[in-house]
Amino acid sequence: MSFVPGLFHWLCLSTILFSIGLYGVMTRRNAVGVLMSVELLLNSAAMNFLIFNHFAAKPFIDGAVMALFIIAVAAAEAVVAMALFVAIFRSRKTVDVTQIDTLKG
Amino acid sequence: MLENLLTHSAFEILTLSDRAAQALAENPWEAAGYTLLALGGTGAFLSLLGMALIYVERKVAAHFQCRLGPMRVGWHGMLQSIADALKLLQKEDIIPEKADKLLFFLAPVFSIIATVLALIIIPMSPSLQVVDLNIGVIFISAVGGFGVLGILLAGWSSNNKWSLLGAMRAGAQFISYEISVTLSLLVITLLAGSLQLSEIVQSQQDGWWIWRGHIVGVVAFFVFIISSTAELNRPPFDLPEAESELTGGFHTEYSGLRFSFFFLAEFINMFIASALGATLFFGGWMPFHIGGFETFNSIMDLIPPGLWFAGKTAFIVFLMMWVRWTFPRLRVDQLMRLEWKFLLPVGFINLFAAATIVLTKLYFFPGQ
Amino acid sequence: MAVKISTLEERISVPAEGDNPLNTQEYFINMGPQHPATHGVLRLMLKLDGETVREVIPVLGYIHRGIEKIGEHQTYRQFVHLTDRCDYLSAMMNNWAVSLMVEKAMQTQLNDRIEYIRTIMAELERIQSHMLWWGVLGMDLGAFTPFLYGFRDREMITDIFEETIGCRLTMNYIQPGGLMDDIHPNFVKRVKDVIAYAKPKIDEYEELLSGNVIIQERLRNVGTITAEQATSLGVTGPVLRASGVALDLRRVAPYGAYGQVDFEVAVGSVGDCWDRYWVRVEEIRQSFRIIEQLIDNIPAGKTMLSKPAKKIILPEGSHYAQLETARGILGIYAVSDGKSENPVRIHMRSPNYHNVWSVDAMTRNARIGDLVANISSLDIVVPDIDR
Amino acid sequence: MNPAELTHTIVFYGLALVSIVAALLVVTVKRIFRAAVALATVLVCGAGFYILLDYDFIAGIQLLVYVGGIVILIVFAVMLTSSLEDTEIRPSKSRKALGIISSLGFLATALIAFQSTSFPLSAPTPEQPSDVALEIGRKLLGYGSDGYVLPFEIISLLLLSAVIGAIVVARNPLKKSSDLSGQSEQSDGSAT
Repeated sequence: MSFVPGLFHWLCLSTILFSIGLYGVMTRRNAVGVLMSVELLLNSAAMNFLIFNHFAAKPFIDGAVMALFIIAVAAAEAVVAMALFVAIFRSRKTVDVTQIDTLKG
Repeated sequence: MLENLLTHSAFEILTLSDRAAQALAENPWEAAGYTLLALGGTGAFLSLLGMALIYVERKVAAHFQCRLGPMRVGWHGMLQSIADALKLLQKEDIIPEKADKLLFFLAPVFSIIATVLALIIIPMSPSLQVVDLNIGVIFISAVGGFGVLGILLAGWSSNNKWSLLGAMRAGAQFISYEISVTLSLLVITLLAGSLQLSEIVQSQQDGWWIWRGHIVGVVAFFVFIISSTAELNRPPFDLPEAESELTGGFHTEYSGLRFSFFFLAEFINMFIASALGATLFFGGWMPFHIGGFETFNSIMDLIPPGLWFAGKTAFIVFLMMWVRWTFPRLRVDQLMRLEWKFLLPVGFINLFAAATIVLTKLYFFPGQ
Repeated sequence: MAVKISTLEERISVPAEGDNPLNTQEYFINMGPQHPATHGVLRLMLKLDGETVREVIPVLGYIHRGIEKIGEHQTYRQFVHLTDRCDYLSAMMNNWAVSLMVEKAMQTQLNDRIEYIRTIMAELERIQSHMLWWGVLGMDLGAFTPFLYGFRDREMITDIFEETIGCRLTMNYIQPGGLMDDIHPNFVKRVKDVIAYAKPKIDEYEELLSGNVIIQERLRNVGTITAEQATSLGVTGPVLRASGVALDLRRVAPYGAYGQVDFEVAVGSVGDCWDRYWVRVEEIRQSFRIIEQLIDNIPAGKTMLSKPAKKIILPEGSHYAQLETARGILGIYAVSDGKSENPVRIHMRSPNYHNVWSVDAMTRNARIGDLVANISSLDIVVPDIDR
Repeated sequence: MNPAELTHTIVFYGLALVSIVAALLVVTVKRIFRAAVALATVLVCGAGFYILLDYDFIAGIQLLVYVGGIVILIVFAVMLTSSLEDTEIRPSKSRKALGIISSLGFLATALIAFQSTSFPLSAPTPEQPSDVALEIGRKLLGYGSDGYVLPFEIISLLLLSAVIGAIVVARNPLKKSSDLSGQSEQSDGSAT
């Protein structure tokens, strides 16, 4: 097995980043922290598209287009999330996700 | 002769990092040496450029205000900037007790890194361009984000409400005006048909875009110069550091060397914005050409390209200083109104007009 | 009506109005005592909601030197030069206010020479004060250049003062019963030179600042106070006149030579920062007009009615006199027991102290940038607030 | 191993190390603002990875949108919702264990899957489109079997609705009408 980064190395990298993001989503209490972890997830997903495009579909560019779409979706998500956090913070004086539980029965 | 010498030595310094990359495989020590040399050279270049700009700013300001400015240190105060730099370096480095020390340390570094990254892709003459990225235009607006990140970090980590206010203003201002800058960059990208800065310069062989692009070029230039002044936090858009409102804003708590980093970054950024404006709208190092008039063009070619570049950049730098020492500052809501209700619609309409010009090939001088 | 006096701590600790969960968090921030926009050691507590100012609470006393208390242990002549240290930009008018009070109490009649010179000096002082203010306004709004323009022209006037008086800032020139000394032989010529030089400069000022779009945006409809608000707050001077009240003691109750000259009282209509700007610029012009009428006909005569050594003992009772300084009405109130040279009690009704309280009414629900413009348009001199 | 390959390998592992450490910081650091800085580092490293994969244009867009836009937005959210002294309370042990188990489980599953799958790799030196940005533009605006004009339009609608929604949510409904103009300007300033 060579150390020169090939498909497997790249996939390992993006999977590690993805699982770190997953850990963050599950353990972060601050809503902004959760948002950051979600950004990690999206980033590694976009990276996966590019990796597969690079190694498995070289003459085509569709993976890059998908990565662009992911970046756009991430931007939209960040905008809405930030607005929501600010609104929640105004009413609850906290953005701790464990305390925002009004809907809990 | 002098220009060639200057170009050559600057080129030598700035290409050291390339040589380091080449030497990496054969001899790591050589590579490390080149890297160190490149870092030192870049640092020296940055501080010299910064000090020169500071000197010019002080002289321009002085003459706008009916006074002489620095006169004592060296001939006409030429060495004043060096004296000031030495003074700044000797100052006590104060870190507020309750500051977030790590981020407080990182903030000026972010600012200066953004500046260096932007500086390396400016084509200063046909030979003097450190990196010629094929996404140059996108790159240069992307690295601006680091600079504002540095400002936000500085404002936050100082643990000072005035600094925080300044940082919030800087962030809002940057995000807003980034749109207008990008729109006017897109106009030139459309006209030149490339994102690469060297190709944009080449595309202006038959005439600079500011007049070959009709009114579109002029409008794009004004949108660019207004919004890049706003991005640079220079008056009349210096709200993030408004000294009479926020007592210095994001850099209130900084002193000594760290403050000088912000200061230097600000001045170099002004140079970069002016150089970018010169490159995109006034042809960069391209001499004044009129498509078809070969004799005239060859006379113009006698002036070396580096001088053309320097002259155009100096002109825009002077324009910015002129505005700075004449205009008062806007208010926060007026700043936002200017962007969202005026510059943004103008930018969009201008982009459509540029697309029309490109499609119909209605350039001022069609060229060959 | 009983007034409830609340301490600063009480006002800061007031919880956000109502219990509505959607209220934003308001926070307090100190503007000053070390802040470039407060022109000295004025401290303003700001209640902010983001960039919006909800309340301004001036906190005074950082430069209090007990001048009124010291005055109880000094003769009137000695007290004159303490007044220089209050509103140092209208130093001569402060001197004149004390002198006016003493002369009114003693029922002294002055000759025309003294009155003319006093009036010219006061108007020169007013011009240099307004010029300085003009420059500072520019600097507060972010334009540094006007500051140096203002200072450049103001220097000419302070040079005249230096020639005659020997001082540039704290004059101590107008004394009870006359003037400290006669005017310098060059005085008339120098004043004429200044008029010839500085009158066109006012147009230059207007070109540099008044016509500027940003200045108009920053000043128009900013910090508006109505005539009712202004009068109920006890505001005087250009700030009051900008709100449309034509109260100028030089016209309403003439003192000095003001009864003999022709000038107009600049009055605004809206009461915003722009009106206050315009009123002051117009006052510079009117002051030049007054000086022009007086400078050629200064009559001959003594400049001091009596020798300085003579004791001044005011009749028993309370005495009051007021005049118009560059910032508004300055009143001097003294109580004498009729026996000693010292007053039993002396009090100054200083214009800045009364003007500064209007900053809250002006700035509610405006931005921080507007607050700076408002403070600047009030033209406060902090030592005069605290005394 | 030729020099270019060596450089490529060194840069890859260096960037990978930095980005994994920074990603760990993003999810564990107690001060939320520092996490934002770490996130910026991860995203910059991401741009580096894209350059290694020969997608310079995407790398530029990544820097422009992520670092210039999203990170700054997140920093804004942090500034608006917490203060400098705020440190996050550590997650409870059970939650932490759950997080570790699920993320490690995912990691293991995915790695085993990668090992056992043989991907159809393209030719070792396939021809790359000469101008990636141009090609992406063609794809985005092309219709037919290989065009993305419909998703492109939907994305732009999504962005527009996100901006409008953000303004509506962030603006304070209780403000008097006199303050509203400034307020909405501020929120659209930060919502783009």
